[in-house]
Amino acid sequence: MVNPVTHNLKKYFRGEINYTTCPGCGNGIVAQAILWAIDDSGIDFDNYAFVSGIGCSGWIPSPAFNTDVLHVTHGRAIAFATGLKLAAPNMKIIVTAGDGDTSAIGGNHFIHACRRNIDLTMICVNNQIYGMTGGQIAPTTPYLSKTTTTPYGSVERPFDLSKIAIAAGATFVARWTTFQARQLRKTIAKAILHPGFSFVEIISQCPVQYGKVLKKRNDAVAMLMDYKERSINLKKARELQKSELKDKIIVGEFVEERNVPELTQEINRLREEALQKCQR
Amino acid sequence: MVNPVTHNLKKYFRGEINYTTCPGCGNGIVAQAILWAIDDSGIDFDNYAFVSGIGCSGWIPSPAFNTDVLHVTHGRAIAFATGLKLAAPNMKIIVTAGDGDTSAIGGNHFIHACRRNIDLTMICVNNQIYGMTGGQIAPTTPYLSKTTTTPYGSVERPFDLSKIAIAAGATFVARWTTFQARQLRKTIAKAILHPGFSFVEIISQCPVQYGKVLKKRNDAVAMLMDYKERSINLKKARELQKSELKDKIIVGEFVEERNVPELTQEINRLREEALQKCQR
Amino acid sequence: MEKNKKIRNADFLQGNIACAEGAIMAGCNFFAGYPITPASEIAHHLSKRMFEVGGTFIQTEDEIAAIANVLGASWGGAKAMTATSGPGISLMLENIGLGVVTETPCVIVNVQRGSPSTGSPSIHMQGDMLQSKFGSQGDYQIIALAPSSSQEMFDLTIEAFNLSEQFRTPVFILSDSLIGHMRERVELPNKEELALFERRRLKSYQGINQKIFLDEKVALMPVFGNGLKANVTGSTHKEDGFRNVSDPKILDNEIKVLSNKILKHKKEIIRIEEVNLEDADVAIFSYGLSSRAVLKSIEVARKERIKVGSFRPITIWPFPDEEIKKLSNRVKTIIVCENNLGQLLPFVKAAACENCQVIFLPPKTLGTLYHTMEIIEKIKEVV
Amino acid sequence: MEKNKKIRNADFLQGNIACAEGAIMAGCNFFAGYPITPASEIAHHLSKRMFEVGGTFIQTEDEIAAIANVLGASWGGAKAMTATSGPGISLMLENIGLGVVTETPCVIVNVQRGSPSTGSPSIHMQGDMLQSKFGSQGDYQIIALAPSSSQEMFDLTIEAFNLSEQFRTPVFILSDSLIGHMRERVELPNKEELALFERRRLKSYQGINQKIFLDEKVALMPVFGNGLKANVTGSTHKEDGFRNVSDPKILDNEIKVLSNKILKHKKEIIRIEEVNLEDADVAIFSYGLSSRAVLKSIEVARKERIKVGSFRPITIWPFPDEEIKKLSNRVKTIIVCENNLGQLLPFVKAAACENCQVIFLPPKTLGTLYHTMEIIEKIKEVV
Amino acid sequence: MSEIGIRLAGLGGQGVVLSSVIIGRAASVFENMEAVQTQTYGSDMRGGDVCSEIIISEQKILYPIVNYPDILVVLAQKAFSQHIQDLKENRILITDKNLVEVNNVSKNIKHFCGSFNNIAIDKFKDNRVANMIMLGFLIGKTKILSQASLEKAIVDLVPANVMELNIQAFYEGVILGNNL
Amino acid sequence: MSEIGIRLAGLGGQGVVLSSVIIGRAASVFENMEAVQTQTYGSDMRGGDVCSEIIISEQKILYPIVNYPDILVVLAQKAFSQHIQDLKENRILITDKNLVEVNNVSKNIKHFCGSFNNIAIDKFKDNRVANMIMLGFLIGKTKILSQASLEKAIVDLVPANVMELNIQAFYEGVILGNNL
Amino acid sequence: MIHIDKDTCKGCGICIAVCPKSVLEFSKELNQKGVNYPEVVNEKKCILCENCMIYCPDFAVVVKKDGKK
Amino acid sequence: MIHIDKDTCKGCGICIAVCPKSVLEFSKELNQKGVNYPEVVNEKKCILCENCMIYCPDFAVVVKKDGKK
Ligand SMILES: Cc1ncc(C[n+]2csc(CCOP(=O)(O)OP(=O)(O)O)c2C)c(N)n1
Ligand SMILES: Cc1ncc(C[n+]2csc(CCOP(=O)(O)OP(=O)(O)O)c2C)c(N)n1
Ligand code: SF4
Ligand code: SF4
Ligand code: SF4
Ligand code: SF4
Ligand code: SF4
Ligand code: SF4
Ligand SMILES: [Mg+2]
Ligand SMILES: [Mg+2]
Repeated sequence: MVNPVTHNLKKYFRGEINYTTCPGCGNGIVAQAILWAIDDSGIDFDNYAFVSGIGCSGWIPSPAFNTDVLHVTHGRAIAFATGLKLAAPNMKIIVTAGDGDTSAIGGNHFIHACRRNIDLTMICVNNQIYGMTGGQIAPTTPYLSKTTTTPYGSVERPFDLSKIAIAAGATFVARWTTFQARQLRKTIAKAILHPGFSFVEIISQCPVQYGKVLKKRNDAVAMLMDYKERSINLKKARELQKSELKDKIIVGEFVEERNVPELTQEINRLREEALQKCQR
Repeated sequence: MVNPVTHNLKKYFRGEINYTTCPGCGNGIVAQAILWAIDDSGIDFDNYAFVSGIGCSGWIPSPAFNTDVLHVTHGRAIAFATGLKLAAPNMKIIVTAGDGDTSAIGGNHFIHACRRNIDLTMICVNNQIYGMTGGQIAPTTPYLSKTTTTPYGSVERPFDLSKIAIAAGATFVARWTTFQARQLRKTIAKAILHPGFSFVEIISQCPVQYGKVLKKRNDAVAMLMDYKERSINLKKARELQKSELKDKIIVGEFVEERNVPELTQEINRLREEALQKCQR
Repeated sequence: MEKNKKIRNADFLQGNIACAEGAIMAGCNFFAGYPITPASEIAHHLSKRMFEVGGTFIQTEDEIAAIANVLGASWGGAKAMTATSGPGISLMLENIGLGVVTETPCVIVNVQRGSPSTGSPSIHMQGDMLQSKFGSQGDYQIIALAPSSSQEMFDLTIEAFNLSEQFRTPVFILSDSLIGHMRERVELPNKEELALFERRRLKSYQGINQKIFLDEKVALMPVFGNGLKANVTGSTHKEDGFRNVSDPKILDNEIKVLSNKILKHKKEIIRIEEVNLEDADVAIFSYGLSSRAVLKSIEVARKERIKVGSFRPITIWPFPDEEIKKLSNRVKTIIVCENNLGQLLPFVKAAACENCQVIFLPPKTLGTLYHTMEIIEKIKEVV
Repeated sequence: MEKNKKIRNADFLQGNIACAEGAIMAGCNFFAGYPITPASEIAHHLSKRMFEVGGTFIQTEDEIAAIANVLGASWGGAKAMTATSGPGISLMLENIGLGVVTETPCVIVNVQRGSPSTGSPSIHMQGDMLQSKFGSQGDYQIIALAPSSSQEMFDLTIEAFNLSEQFRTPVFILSDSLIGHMRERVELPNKEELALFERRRLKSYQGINQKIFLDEKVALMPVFGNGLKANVTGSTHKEDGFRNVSDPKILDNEIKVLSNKILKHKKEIIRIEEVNLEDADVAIFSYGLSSRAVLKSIEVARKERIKVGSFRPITIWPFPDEEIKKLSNRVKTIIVCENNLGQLLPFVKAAACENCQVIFLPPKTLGTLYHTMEIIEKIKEVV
Repeated sequence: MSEIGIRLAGLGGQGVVLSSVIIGRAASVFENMEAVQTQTYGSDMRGGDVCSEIIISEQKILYPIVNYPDILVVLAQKAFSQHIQDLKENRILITDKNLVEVNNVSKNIKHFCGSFNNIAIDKFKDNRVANMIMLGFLIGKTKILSQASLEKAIVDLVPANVMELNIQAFYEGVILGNNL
Repeated sequence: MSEIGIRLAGLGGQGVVLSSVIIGRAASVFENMEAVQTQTYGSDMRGGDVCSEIIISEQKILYPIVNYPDILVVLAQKAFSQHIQDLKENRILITDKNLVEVNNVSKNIKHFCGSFNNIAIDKFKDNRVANMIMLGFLIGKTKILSQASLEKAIVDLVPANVMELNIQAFYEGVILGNNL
Repeated sequence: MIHIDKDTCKGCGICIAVCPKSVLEFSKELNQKGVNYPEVVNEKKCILCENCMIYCPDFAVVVKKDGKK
Repeated sequence: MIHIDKDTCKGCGICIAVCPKSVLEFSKELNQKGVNYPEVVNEKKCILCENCMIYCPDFAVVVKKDGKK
């Protein structure tokens, strides 16, 4: 290595920092935000486990991060993480998944985790496309987009993932774009400590596949600048009309509810009750 | 048959009207509301098709109703119905499914149908329990309920299905209990004509399995009266505090959006575009 | 300058594209799928072509929905197809079973990849041969075809649609990542030249006990929307579609009739390619792309006057056991070559081993084509 | 009056309950499942018992989540189990494959029902024998045990946990609706008497290239939460867990080592029950509940001095082909009796038919137990 | 003693399965015998026919199904016509006098009946204990198992709040069976 | 003519696959020959190595993989070291003069090289047409297919707006190949 | 007119409960299914509101308004 | 201090775009990956805001504040 100065976050990596993502891919920015948040948390990295789905964003922790990492089937990360958390309730478990992973094939596990309020930190990298498999439409791709599988333009309306998370009962819900990397770091740090299911959605650039759709192919900078322009904080958004919000990305921390029972703690309670009943 | 007078709806049945549901089961009330709505619609029964999942409510149309009926695997009714509707866009397609069918195993298809706004009429019989398989907890069962699989009381919060439907983008969303059988009939009639995905949730008594949970076993009347007491119309509900709404069932037509593009029509548009491009 | 694409009766096509074009030629007008390497190109191509031919393309939320959409569309009258790879097939299996018992014509393309599990998406393997037959719960028959070239991706897709309509049943194409991504010359027939098997539809309502299922000669299909009052269920049912889940005799009848519907028509379904078998002492059993390495080896071996031939089942299921039995009476040895650990081997053995020796040539490296030298060596060892 | 339940060392238990209690005895402390007839009683029972023993029970949103939860919990250190029936297994198959390649111990109970598709939930059938082995994409080995009584539901569930830990792999129990719902006397051992196989855990972090997978002698498991930095993926990987999806040699190695991990330990895994085979001319091959009809028939036939015996594989997978081969050298005929259309028949044939005759006794009515008379007639026909 | 196969047939709600489970438990847990019980439900899941079979034996029981019962207990008319043809000569038939009309039965069949349901209502004010009376009757009549074992099994399997009632009903049946 | 196996190796973005597909199309569609093309990508999906193989023949092509190429085209240094050992004596090697340093190659290998990339930049102001120059060079040099067929295939496979440019580049290459 | 198909009735009692005019009462007799079914005991009070019909889960009640069909 | 690991850089240009003080510019040379990477051209202007670091998707930029580590 030419550069003798090591990155502050290098200690969290399994070896050299060497992402095979495309140039300018937002996944790396998200990876950094996650690791800074972990750095901020003061909790030993060994206490963290990562569960990731299949898709480019699955590669954020796998195999890179130097702690327990479980890289599972497409769409099922949350379900694996649920079992893991239930069996190892003292671990901090972070799930990373793409928008397709989370809301296409994995949509069911997603809403149920929200409902169960199990203490997982879900990082959903929403690049509004299937990156890994070559730019097909995702449930988050805007209406009328021309993707590999919608050559005539998409005819389906996209999900608002944070909105669904809220409706399904998630107790911590936030959204940022990669342009708000600093806020993202803070939010993830909060999400990690939140006692329940936290959903952090990140609108993130895929300059290759979604760049193509936007006719900004390979132009990560243009995409970031676009986020800068279109992002609007939820407090400000509340003051605006629906029409004024067209094409805007509402960002911020939407929900933070702290008095909802968390699943692993509830189960602990059941165990104690059952034990008492047995002993009686 | 002792009674020489035939039921007005008998004409819609494949043979004798002979449900094998338990005494007092709400499914029969729902069945009647559906058929009255169809009667009201004036559309020939042959133009209707039913797709039903597995669960007691799947038996509402299957095999009873004397038109095309497709009784599929647990949780997948909407997905089959989507294919059917796309291939036969002129048919009126009604999906009947239980709460488990819709929101446990079938949750993913449910939210995606909402998003796609495909012209299906979804009748979800929410008896807040797994009826058919013997009274296990459903994603809709209230917190702390003691069911076959939650002997120490459920520790998960239930879904508000209509809320999820709205967040996922459904353009027609309504909820009634079986006690509002008349309103239900009107709503279903509207839903059938609604040009897009319509979701009708019916809180319905399962006196056997959910009756057990409520300690009202086999007492359909008590359950109906309970619905009567707890139902509150959404207009009225809007005026109340959250605490006042505890244990209430908010009923009414929540959403009716008419200017959202419907999937089969959109696809028709694509076909025309494609054809024009080819001919050019 | 004008593009020459459309004026030729031959094209240079990727296997996946040949498959997609074969589907269109066969009259496919519905495709539902979920992206997955190495099958995605089929979806890409059809996402354009379907609309051009007045059909429907939908990218579903997952593979479970894809097969459900396909089966639903088939009941709506469409010729419907999906394409995926092993992980997607695994997810589809429950509903493939429903397709079988509800006798729903459709075509399912499995572009196999390196597996198990997520495996190696771009590596060639023949790992899912038995999954297609035994993956869904219960006893059932399926039809599965194994192409070995772009041309066969095209031709067998048409054949798959024909068989699915003829026997009212799901039909598999078992391709793999190498065939799927390989480009080859494909001759394109005129649609008029083709003998397409169109759906045999029930014409009019025949009363509540109309026989719309469970006929070994294949019942007419009561396509939805025609006032035929079809009564369709994945539960155990009788000829009229009425469910009966308590009487084992009904179950017995359902399973046996559905099985016989295929097995009694094996002759019409099964296609085998035999090369150089007339005088052969040794036959090599192989299928799909592996067979091309085998054929090459035989070409070489024949030059050395070794009496060896190739037996290639184009139809994998129903399994050509009778044909293999006949073969076993003619040759001394059958060498089985598969790009897996011997999935069809027990079936070949069961059919042949009373009459001849059956040996397996395990691939040196799973996921790559046999080197011809490996095969030739084995042949020499045997003769 | 005090209930006598807990003071006895025998109980009268439904098969499903015996299975659940066996799991608890084996140290199972995690159950995830989704209700389905005829397996639900296992969940019902464990929804209470799990908490009593300090474990966890969760009813998941579907079967896909159930198996995912189980595998996740196993990495979290739990002895984990799920129970379902055929439709649920179909949905689990993709992740069962992941369990195999990530070498994740767990137990999967399939209380088979009348199938295919939704079928007949309460009818006894042995329809999913091959699904358990071939249902997920790709080439892999699995361990599967077939109980034939409540006692075996109990005993083999313990055995299943032991094998799953010993070989770090998912293990199937292949029961059916009749066994699951049948009540029988079960002798309950003291936990102290049992030789339980506890998880062989990696004790300390061994560096980035630590060998935590792909050892034919079974690698130690780096259970999560212990600073072991486990690197686990369902993609093709090396001993250290690092993914490599482009080199077929890595895939080849993964598949072959995983396969050998089971196949080279067949002797330790495979259990057969042989009855009256010492002098037999005819052996009847059967398993699960069918074997009890067979044993009854043999009892009768023996009274008529017919030399017939029973060969019952308790282990279905890995398939006991060597044992069958040995058998085929001793008897003149093997009669295969299954409650399906002959799922294991080709495998028996492949193993035996060089040495003896193999015939199949197709069930008169699928879904019901053989009548002893049917079997006796066949025996007489043969001898 | 060789195998005894008992079949109990009636309608849902009559406690047919519970009765057979009590027999099985009595035999297998309290008399150290082998026992196997199976059941089938009628054509649709709700209400309708129920049939439960139980085999008890001192040896290992191989075949778990009762093709030809040694004792057939019938508690509903429909069940009678369904099952009577499986009852061979010299076997025992037990019926509820008021619920089942017995006709066309071979003379060599030993037929006993009692008014289980009526007694339950009249004497115990609860028709749900009719099955206990039947059970007592069966034991009194056939002596296939000891009363003590049955009592213990009932204690184990019946909810605590109705246990006394059930045991009383059981002994009522025993006396009826002994005397009749 | 018996089979000719060509292997093209380089990096993602150099148009290696497109070039081989053009050859395949030219042969199979416009010269009625058989052709088969396969490709592999490097160890990770993004960027990195690309290798495409194409066989053309007048007979049916059985084995679709080129184990030992008759013509090896190398457009990147890494590719050179990866593939050169598969090139047997008397076969043809084509390289980009400026991108690949060729060393230790047997004398019996026929080595030709051109500055495809530099010409593309200098003359056509677009390095994306380097592959067309290479293709023309290959045809000019080996004459395995007619220029006309190649031109037609290019017309079919290249976007309309850059078609002229590509064809010019192709003929630039042909001249280079003919002359060199 | 209220028509009750007594042997289809499962005896849930809903019709009786939802009748605003107490027109219906449980029978003393059991039907084929062995349950008590509703009997019209006060037909005159009936206001033909159809509640009994639309709430019956088993389609066992038919209300016909005179003249109309 | 701004440290750039030039051979890890994929040349996306984000760091250059997000620098508020135009401290960085693309190099003329190509790195091992064949792309232009950022070079510090105006270190004095740098306000150590760390933007270049936290936005770099490839962890190729390190900003160290003096004294601190
Ligand atoms: C069961 C299954 N279906 C499909 C795939 C193929 N596949 C892999 S990643 C992916 C989608 C990727 O999109 P997303 O989740 O948004 O992640 P991204 O690559 O955009 O980060 C798909 C469809 C698979 N691996 N498994
Ligand atoms: C794949 C699969 N899993 C599980 C089942 C078993 N099953 C049948 S219906 C049902 C749930 C029924 O609950 P719900 O959908 O609420 O319908 P209800 O009976 O309450 O109307 C279940 C779990 C099945 N048939 N298929
Ligand atoms: S395809 Fe898109 S999401 Fe995937 S690594 Fe490349 S830029 Fe990132
Ligand atoms: S179990 Fe419940 S939902 Fe099912 S038929 Fe009975 S009462 Fe109705
Ligand atoms: S119609 Fe109305 S008033 Fe008359 S009996 Fe029925 S419910 Fe009562
Ligand atoms: S509502 Fe119907 S089923 Fe219920 S008591 Fe009245 S008539 Fe009978
Ligand atoms: S730290 Fe800030 S000011 Fe300094 S170079 Fe980086 S982005 Fe520019
Ligand atoms: S952000 Fe990183 S990868 Fe991008 S140009 Fe700057 S240093 Fe290079
Ligand atoms: Mg994405
Ligand atoms: Mg329900």
